[in-house]
Amino acid sequence: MQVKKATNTKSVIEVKNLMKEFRIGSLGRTRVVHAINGIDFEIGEKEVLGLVGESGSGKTTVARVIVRLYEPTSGKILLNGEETPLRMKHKALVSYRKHVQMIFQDPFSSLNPLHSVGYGLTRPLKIHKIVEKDKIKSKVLETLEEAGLIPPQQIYDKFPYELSGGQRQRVGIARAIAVQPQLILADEPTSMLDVSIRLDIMNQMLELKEKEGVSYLFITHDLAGAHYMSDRIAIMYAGHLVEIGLSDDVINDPKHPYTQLLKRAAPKPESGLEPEKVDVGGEVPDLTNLPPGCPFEPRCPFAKPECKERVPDMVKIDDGHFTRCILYKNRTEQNEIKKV
Amino acid sequence: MSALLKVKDLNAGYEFTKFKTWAVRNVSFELNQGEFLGIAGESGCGKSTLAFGVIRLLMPPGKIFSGSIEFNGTDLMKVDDENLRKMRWKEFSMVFQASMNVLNPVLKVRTQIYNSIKYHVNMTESELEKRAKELLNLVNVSSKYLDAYPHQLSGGMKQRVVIAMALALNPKLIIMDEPTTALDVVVQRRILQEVDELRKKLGFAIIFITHDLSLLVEISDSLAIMYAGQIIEKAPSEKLYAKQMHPYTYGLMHSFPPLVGKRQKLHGIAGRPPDLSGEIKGCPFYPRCDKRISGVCDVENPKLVEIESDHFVACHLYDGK
Amino acid sequence: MNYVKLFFSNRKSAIGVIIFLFFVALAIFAPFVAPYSPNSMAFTPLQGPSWKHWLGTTAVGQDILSQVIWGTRLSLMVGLITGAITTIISVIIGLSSGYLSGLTDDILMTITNIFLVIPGLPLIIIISAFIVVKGIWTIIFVISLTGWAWGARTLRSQVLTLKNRDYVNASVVVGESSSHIIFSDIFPNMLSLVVANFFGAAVYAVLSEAGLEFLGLGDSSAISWGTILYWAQNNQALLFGLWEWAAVPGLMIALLGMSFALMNFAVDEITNPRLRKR
Amino acid sequence: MKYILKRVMFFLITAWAAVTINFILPRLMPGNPAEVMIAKFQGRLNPQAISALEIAFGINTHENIFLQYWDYLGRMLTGNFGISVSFYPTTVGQVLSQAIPWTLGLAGFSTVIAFIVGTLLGIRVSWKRNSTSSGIAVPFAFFLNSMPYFWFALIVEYVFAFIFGWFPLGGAYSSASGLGGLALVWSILYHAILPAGTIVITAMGGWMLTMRNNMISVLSDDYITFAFAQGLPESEIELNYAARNAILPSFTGFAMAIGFVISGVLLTEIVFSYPGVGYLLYQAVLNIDYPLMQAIFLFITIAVLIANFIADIVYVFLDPRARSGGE
Repeated sequence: MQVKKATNTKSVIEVKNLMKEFRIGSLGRTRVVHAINGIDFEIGEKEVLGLVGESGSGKTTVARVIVRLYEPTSGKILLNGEETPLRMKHKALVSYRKHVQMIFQDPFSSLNPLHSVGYGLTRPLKIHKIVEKDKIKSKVLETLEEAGLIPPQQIYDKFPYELSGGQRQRVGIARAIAVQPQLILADEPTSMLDVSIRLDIMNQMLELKEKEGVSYLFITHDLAGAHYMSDRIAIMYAGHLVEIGLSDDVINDPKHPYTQLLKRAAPKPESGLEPEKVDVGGEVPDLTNLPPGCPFEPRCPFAKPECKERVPDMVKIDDGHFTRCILYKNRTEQNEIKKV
Repeated sequence: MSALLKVKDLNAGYEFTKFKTWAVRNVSFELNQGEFLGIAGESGCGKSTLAFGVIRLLMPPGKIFSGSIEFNGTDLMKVDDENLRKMRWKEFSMVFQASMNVLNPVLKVRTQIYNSIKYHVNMTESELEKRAKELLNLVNVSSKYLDAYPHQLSGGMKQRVVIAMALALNPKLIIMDEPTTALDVVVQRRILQEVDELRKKLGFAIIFITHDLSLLVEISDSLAIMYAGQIIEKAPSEKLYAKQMHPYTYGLMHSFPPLVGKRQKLHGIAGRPPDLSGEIKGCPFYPRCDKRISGVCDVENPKLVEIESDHFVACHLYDGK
Repeated sequence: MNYVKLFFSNRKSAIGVIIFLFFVALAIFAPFVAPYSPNSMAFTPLQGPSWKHWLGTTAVGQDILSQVIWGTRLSLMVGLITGAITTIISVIIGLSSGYLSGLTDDILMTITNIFLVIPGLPLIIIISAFIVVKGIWTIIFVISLTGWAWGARTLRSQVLTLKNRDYVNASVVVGESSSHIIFSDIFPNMLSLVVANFFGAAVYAVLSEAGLEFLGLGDSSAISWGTILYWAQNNQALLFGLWEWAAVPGLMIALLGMSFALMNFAVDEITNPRLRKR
Repeated sequence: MKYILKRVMFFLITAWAAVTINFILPRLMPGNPAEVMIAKFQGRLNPQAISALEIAFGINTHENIFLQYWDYLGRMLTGNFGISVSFYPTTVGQVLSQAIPWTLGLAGFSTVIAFIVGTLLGIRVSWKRNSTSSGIAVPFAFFLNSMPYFWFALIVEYVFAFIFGWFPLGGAYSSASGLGGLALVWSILYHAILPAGTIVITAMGGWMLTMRNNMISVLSDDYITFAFAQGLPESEIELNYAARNAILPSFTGFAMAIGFVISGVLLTEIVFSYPGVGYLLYQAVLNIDYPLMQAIFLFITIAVLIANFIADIVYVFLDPRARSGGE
């Protein structure tokens, strides 16, 4: 079933049945890691899609495949409704990346220690020929200011080691918006930052969304952060998308047992100081050896024998709210019946 | 309840050939038997230094500069190396931040558990085995992993093994330094839940260190907030959650967007913490504080005082009270 | 960051640099420092140390002190040039193997590992035995040919770590070309390792050259510390009690080797925070 | 097991590469240097020996180079290394087989001792790294490590054999006739002390520095702090926690280190006229005896490969991660 967003804005990026496998090990002893196992979603204009999952769920791989740091194994990626080839040459990649940019998780390793801030921001403008040569510097300063780096003239000549974590991440943001892309993939952009400056970085990103009309794929392991940032939220588990829907729907009324578990485990002092009990044991399955059925089945309190057999289909719960769980299968049938 | 640990005016930090940092500055607090104390603060605030300092485990260049630490009636600063070694693990144990890497990669889990026991108490091989199985059982790890090497365990299991080791000699205090940050949310929650159950059963005290204030509010009895090497606020968790007196605590608490409820715009705290290698004049939070009183806060560093019952704050806003 | 200052703040590197500079000065000013011409055979042969000849004379009546001083030139040159050539080979192989990965990497690494395991000196001996034209450049060529493997391997693993740094990924996403990434993002960040490698290769070169000359596989008419030792051994200097003839040039080799080794270690220590002295 | 198999494959490839180098080198050089050798020994060799040499070095033959190579491989596999020109008419195999035991004994013994002593010193020096003795030991090790082996051998020989006369000047055993039994054993040991001591002392420095570096790296690992937190005795932490882990990287650099030691052994043998492979190599070089040189090169390579293989097995034994099939 096609997973459609609720609103009817034009979609910037759309992925269909996206898969990514990695081969690890050396000759004669290779194993296949199934990092992404067929996921579908789209992101509209000026929309933030929060992608939530634990480490090893494949969420980072999704961003890296979309920005083509990794070649997708199979599936489709559509930019502005047009299908892009799975393998691209350097020139095609450069023009693709004019539209799709990325913010990295670790602000300490995402800036070359030997390059000044100014140099790092000049490069994208030169490569993508955003402005004429004599206007590059003023454009860089403008971008720095937009990313909240004030005063930009001072920041321009600084080297990464002279900046705080928050400032570095703002440089990362400035680098991403410099080419005026349509979509920015933000891979846990605040998880390595101090708590007290995370919100300001998130606010900055939201502000830029309004101002520049950019869309985000906001990747995080923090449900509350995703809720704060996103219009819609998608939940990933072991390379599968298990639930997607409007943020409030997914948070307030989670359908998939895994989403429910995540919510129970997340700290939420606002709803009483006594933490909820988490009684689900086990850990994420080995991605080199995935079970044929639902990947959450071994841990799922509601598991049924048929869950072992095959990965369940996406089920529509509501407009724009889907989940990949057998518990809701009858509901679709009812929906379908209603439609008829 | 009597105090298990009394820390007074502790100053600790790191001594390099050319400079010194004071990561812990004049910290005093008490911990009761069986208490769960959370210490929250951001990176570089000195919380880990404090954790290592109070059990005298700071490795060079780390050093305690001054202060006193009284553990269960013993002055830890005066204990010699050999007696300190004997006290370790038996009286207090520790679960580390990077628990993924604290197990010796070349020794079996069995050997490592045995080692943590056999240098403190005399046990026969079969007693050791019985105890090791018991411990793994306590943290829900199958005893078949006794003969596994650390690299054969998942992150969550390694952490459980480390916790089992920390419980081995029934210590009176376990210090946990961000023990679950590298783990998944769900596994982390489950482990914390289990630790708390064990605490209630076995009666040890916990000092739990993390940057995740919203997690601490839920799990700890009392909470201390650290900033720039100092404890700037300390209170029972529910009191602190209901009312944050120090502007930094207020800002930190409101830096966590709530999970449920209406979405509204929140703000973090602008600026960055001061450099800990020098003298700080006045309140260390002064440059970032939106309630600062110039002429007062930039001149004198406020002391940690009890403003309401059990609620300690170091802030000039409450000077007259 | 001031590298010169950093270099002197580390005791090991400071000692290494001082010894090294001493030899450089000796090599440059050899004509002024040396009391006689190193080739002049004008003196009584096989003399012990005296005020006139501090280290005595050779079997054909040359002044040994003058030879040792002049010999600095050749030994130092072999060390530096061979170190440089070896490092260049290591860098080329290490960079391409690490960056290209896949089959190229497999092939290059197998060759590297083979060169690493085949013992160096016997290989050098057999190659130079087959080369008809003996001379300093032959020695430089042979040592460079056999000494690059270790460097290539360490540099490759460094490339592999750097390649996965996010700033390299960021450059890819920005749209940089491969050559720009290699020369602007990867290579400059591994310079310290390259420098350490250079010093390591220089030690290897100095010691190997001495060994080759000692075996008579070099040009025995050239004046280097190795050839002085060769002649000393051939004329059974020690049995004549002329121990200075052999002791001093050997000591020079050891000191030069040590200065390179110290600088190698120091660069490691300065750049690898785990080794930094606490 | 897979790991071991992979290593065996690699060593076979390396041995093949060494054989191939031997085949290619003379053919690569302008004018084929082997001709010089054959010309030089013309009068002393019989015609069959000359033609055998010509075949071995590809002189005066119109045979296809691949066929030559094929024959060559066959000869190497059957251990037919040809005839030594300097020890004519003895075969290279015979000459070599008399020298091999001496070198194996000397090199094997002194490598093991140097490794053990150097490693132990490295552990000690890093564990007590702020003590005065460590402060002296480290620069001293640097000096030892940068010394040319043969030079140190010369000095040692001069001082202990020539001046003090405590030890023999050279050779492997006393040439006094009728020596047998215990007396011969004693004589052999007595003659080996100086050369072995030289090698041990020079090689030790390198092992010590390697181990010291590894130790210092390991000492900042979390499991060391954790071991201290557990109140384990220092000796337990030093050996079972720090050293057990620190020794592992030594094995990855083993190939290069053993190469250095072997070079050292060869040169030391020359200085002490010790009748091993190194001394033989020296004579082969002096007499431009290419067949002998090539065989020695091959022998040393294979000996080093075997040493490396042993190191690999020990490594697998010491590191559980390698056992369960990592890299």
